[in-house]
Amino acid sequence: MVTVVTTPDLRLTLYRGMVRARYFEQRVYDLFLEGIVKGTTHLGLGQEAVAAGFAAAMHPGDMTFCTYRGHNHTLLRGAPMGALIGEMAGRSIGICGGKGGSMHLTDVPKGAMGSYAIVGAHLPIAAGAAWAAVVRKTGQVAVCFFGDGATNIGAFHEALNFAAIWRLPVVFVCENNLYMEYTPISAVIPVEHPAADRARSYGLPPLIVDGNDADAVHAMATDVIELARRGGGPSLVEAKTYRHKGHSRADPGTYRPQHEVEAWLAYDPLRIYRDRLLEAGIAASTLDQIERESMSEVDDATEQVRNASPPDPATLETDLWADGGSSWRN
Amino acid sequence: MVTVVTTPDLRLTLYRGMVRARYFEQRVYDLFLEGIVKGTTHLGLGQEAVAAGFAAAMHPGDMTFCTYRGHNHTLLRGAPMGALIGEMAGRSIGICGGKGGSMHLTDVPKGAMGSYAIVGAHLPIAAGAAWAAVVRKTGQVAVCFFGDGATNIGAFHEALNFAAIWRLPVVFVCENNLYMEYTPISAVIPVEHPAADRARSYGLPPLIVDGNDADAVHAMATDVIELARRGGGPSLVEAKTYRHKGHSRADPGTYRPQHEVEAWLAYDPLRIYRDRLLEAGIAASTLDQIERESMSEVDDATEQVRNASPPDPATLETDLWADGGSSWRN
Amino acid sequence: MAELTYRHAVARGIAQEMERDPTVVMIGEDVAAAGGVFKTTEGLQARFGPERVRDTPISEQAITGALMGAAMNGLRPIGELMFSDFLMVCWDIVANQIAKTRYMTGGQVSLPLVIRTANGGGTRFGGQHSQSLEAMVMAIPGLKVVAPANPRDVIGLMAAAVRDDDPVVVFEHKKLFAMKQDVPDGEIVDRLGVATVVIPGSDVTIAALAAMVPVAEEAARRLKESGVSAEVIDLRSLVPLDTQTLLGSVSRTGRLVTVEENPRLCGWGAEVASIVAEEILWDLDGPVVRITTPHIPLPSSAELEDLAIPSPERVVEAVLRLQ
Amino acid sequence: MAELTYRHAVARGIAQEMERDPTVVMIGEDVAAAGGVFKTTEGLQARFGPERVRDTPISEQAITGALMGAAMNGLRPIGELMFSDFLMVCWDIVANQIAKTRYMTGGQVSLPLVIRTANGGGTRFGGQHSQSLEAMVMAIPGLKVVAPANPRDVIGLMAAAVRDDDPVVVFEHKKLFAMKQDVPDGEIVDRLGVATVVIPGSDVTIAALAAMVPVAEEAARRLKESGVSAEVIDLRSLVPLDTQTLLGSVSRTGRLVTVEENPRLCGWGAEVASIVAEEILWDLDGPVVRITTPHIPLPSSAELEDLAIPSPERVVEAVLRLQ
Ligand SMILES: Cc1ncc(C[n+]2csc(CCOP(=O)(O)OP(=O)(O)O)c2C)c(N)n1
Ligand SMILES: Cc1ncc(C[n+]2csc(CCOP(=O)(O)OP(=O)(O)O)c2C)c(N)n1
Ligand SMILES: [Mg+2]
Ligand SMILES: [Mg+2]
Repeated sequence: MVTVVTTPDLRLTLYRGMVRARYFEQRVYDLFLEGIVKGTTHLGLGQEAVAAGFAAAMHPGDMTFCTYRGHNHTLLRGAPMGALIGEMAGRSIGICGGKGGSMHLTDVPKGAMGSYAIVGAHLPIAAGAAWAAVVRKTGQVAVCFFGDGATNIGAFHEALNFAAIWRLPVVFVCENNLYMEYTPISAVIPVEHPAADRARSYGLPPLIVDGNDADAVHAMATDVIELARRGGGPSLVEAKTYRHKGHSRADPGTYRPQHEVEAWLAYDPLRIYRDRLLEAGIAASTLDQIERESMSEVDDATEQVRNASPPDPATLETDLWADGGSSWRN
Repeated sequence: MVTVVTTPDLRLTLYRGMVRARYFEQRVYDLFLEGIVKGTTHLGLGQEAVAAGFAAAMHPGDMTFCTYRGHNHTLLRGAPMGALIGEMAGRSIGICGGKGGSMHLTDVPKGAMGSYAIVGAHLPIAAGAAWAAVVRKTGQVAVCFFGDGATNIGAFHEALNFAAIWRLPVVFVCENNLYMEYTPISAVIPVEHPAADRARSYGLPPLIVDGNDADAVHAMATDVIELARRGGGPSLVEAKTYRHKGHSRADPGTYRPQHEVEAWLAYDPLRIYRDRLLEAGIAASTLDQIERESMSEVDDATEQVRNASPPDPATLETDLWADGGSSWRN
Repeated sequence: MAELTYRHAVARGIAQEMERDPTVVMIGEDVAAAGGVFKTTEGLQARFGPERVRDTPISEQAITGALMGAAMNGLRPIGELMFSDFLMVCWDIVANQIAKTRYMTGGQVSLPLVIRTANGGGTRFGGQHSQSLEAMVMAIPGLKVVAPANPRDVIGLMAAAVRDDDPVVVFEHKKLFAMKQDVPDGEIVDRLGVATVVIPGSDVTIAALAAMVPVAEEAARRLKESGVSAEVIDLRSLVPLDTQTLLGSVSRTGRLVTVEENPRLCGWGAEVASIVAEEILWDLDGPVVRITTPHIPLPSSAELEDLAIPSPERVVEAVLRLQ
Repeated sequence: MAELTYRHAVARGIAQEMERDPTVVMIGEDVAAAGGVFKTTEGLQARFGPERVRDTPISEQAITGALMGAAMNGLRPIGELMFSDFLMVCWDIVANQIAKTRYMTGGQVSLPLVIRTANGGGTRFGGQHSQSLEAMVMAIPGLKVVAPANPRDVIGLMAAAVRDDDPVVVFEHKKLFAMKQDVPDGEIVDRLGVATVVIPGSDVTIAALAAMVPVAEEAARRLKESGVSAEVIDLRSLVPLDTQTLLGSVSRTGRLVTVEENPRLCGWGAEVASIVAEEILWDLDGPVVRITTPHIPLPSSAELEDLAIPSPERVVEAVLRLQ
């Protein structure tokens, strides 16, 4: 069922997406070590092909739901980089005004419908957004990203069943990076594939894709998104990938065997895609330019953040309610 | 894998179990209409073969976890009938002192470890009890009964996965009676068998048994319980059955097609088993005697309840804590 | 004007809003074909069709998650949780997601949704089907809470909840389903956050909610016979809370008794009592008394349950002790 | 006597009990091989073996359900919920099952289990990883609640929790993990339900818990400079609650200020304030003041979060206004 990607434009879009996500998150890491990004941060470094492949297959109006490890998804739907880093740094320019932080990046106008920090919680929410698309006949599709560890929580099961019986236009994407925080997923499931081996429970076919191969991801994404848009119901996709860094903050990730880390670093989605594009005859200078542009976007965003003020103290008690305030009494 | 049942003793045990459960619950229904049993009551009339088959396969010390529709399971593990009806009637002789009611029948000394009224909640609890059996090397097995509707709740999924990876000695038994309260299970799942079609998600084989055939249930029960006891891990069994009455209280069950109800009434587990025993050469008088004895047990229990006092008002504030009281301050 | 039960008022309130606004939809377990286990949603599916009134699996996280996602994307969904006790099964979705998302996204996300649920005791259902959980919801920033005490208010507060752009939990009290009242014809819409003085008085303020309102009223009638003039306030809405009506009354009467069905600790009575002790302490002529159930789960036995839930006798006795 | 961090006190407290009683076991996400995400359980698996200290899937209902089932069947299990916010994911198991089962079975079932969890804000983690949920647990009949404010108490209260025959939720405060203190060698065991007067005083009683204890202490020190003698009480345990120490103090000082990290409505401060307003109203020389976070989820921005959480300045200001 895989659609072959052909257009060079699309391939450059995929490459640009991955490069932007990579540079952006590397900078976030540096800024965390510098103490500018505060609290915590969960990087998707190494997982960029999933974000780029899906983002390129989505239409404007489609809805992305992701986890705390969703900086890249939010960025690639179009959220401005300065506002994303600003949010992680708790500055006034933050996309959520500094109230959400790294785990709650959201850009509703761009269809980035939130990053959720409770494992599994956003799966039923994504299903609900897809349900509204059906009722309102908007033609939107919801795409919901989550980790391998999320497949063992109750909300996963409820959401999959619910989406399946109502045939909702939602695509559930498990980014299987082999680890939860520090514990390997293989230690806590009795099957091989945390998502794909559960698909039949919901009347769905098991779908596995190489999550480090942007073309393969994009082809899979196109198929399942179009299936959903046509009324064919939900899909559950398992994308095999790996995070280059630890789980969060400065976790060195020492619980992972050296050889495993090395093998995956060698199978870097950016590196393999760059080689593939070169082989396909795309000029190195074109790719260099994408990289330069991405780096200057990151630098600009960083500058914005460095210059940004903290949030106005008055905003502490705004936006609990639709009236803009947080009053609970008269 | 089905073990053939041979001994006539066992068959009489199964028959007696079903008859006792049947007469007992019919009486509960009458007492509900009379206003003696209060609140609500969820009868397992028609589902007795599951209770009898499993109870006969369990050892003393094994642990039963069931739902609000678990009067029969609690009875057949050995709980005294008067104390069960007394509990439903809110009398002082109630097995929980009148504090639990029909949905929480429990007899710990008999291994009836509770009836749970929140759909699905007892599955992880049963897994936990089985885990303690492993750690303490007691050789106990936990058997956990639940309905078809429970297979769509998060706790089902979490418990099955947890029990599977830790290879816990717990048997999960789905009594698939085709309906939740008023909605058919087929309307809310995308697969045919609510439990069996989910077993593979947990690395378990799909097991289906005719829940109205006491011999078949007993054979299946023996196999999965012994597997668990030997360290072979959990099982998930789907027993197909039907409730003769509505969901609870006086629900007439009109949401079920007439022909379906009639077909299942004709396939009454007691009737078919009685016929089978007669065919196998067991004397009608033997069966008649079981029935008479059961009826007089029910009559005795009813008398106890009619004569019982309400709970001592002082018990309102006892037994919240292990010290016997409910004080939260000094 | 026609006589209406509390139960039927639920369906009428929902129908009023579904009629008016095509984005209002309703889901829940057994709510559609069967009309709800408490028969509060009868006729709605027939009237508004199977797409707008729909049965769900037993998946409270999926139900509440669906409400949230749908509310983000242009609907005004209503979801039923059959018993309020089941809020606990989906508490993360309700309290961590629905409640916090507008604030955490800096106001980007609106969640105009309603969770309706059957609350409270007195039905001999035991500890897992009898809880009064309005204070648990009140304690979560980002959730609004109403609990109507009569058929008219069911309609008015339901309409207010549906029209509100924030998430509202509507507690329908099981003991009140059979209550009848003459209710005006035509549209009924209330504002959230307005308490009602149901019996005016001058000696003591009795604040109550839902099924405790009739208890407080009965107590006030009996107190009158003893020469005590009790003012009974039906709070109706816990968030927003009508502290003006409440504090005004207590300032006048100098005494406050709260009547709650929930267990002792950290209920709405504690909140109300604390507000009084902080803001109008010097207006008090006597201690603030909270009447609650003991700090226990509700027992199922009729005799024990009746002992546990506040009764007019207990209210009368508490007030008389104050005089 | 040796210097110990709050973080290491957790492991020491658990080890003390596991050493003593072979039925004590511990489970949770990343608690075993990795030693916990807050490094509070380091070394325990190596010392007590993989059967007694075990990693779980991300399945909080399975974790807490397992604790309950195991406690029914002869173990004294300890379970970690990585963040207290995750109590909401398994709230049904905790609040409907674990809390109610002894009572509902007429005392047949004992549940000697401990749920440990990292609580509270100040770490810039945002609204779903910063909550102070001790009052949510306090409100449920059948659950005991402790929240230690220093390393010594971590050990003593952990031991008391493990030895208690009822379910106890132990709130470990994230902001305190790095706190150091000289702690005596050898076994440390406390009783539940005993508050400590950490600073004696005569003008006002300040009641605090966990990370708010150092805040209250700092406020008391500053107040001393302004000539106000504040008594600071570390409640330590919310259920059981040491009302004797509390009421005794307030009766003496005539003034009460509670310092809570949780949002405004229905917190433990409301309970404490209400008890005072009911039982010793005439001893009060001024209004009862509750200091809480505003009624909002905690924001992640450092500046906003610091504004939200009660500070010594706010406590000082409130007390001075009372004088
Ligand atoms: C319900 C819940 N339990 C635990 C956590 C703590 N936690 C945050 S991320 C994480 C690991 C998640 O692993 P996975 O789903 O594989 O996603 P990944 O981080 O690898 O992208 C855990 C346990 C949480 N946030 N929510
Ligand atoms: C979490 C939860 N949701 C809903 C209910 C209300 N409820 C009680 S029984 C029931 C139907 C259960 O159906 P099934 O699991 O098939 O069991 P059966 O009653 O048929 O034995 C429902 C919805 C509940 N008790 N718990
Ligand atoms: Mg992972
Ligand atoms: Mg069923």
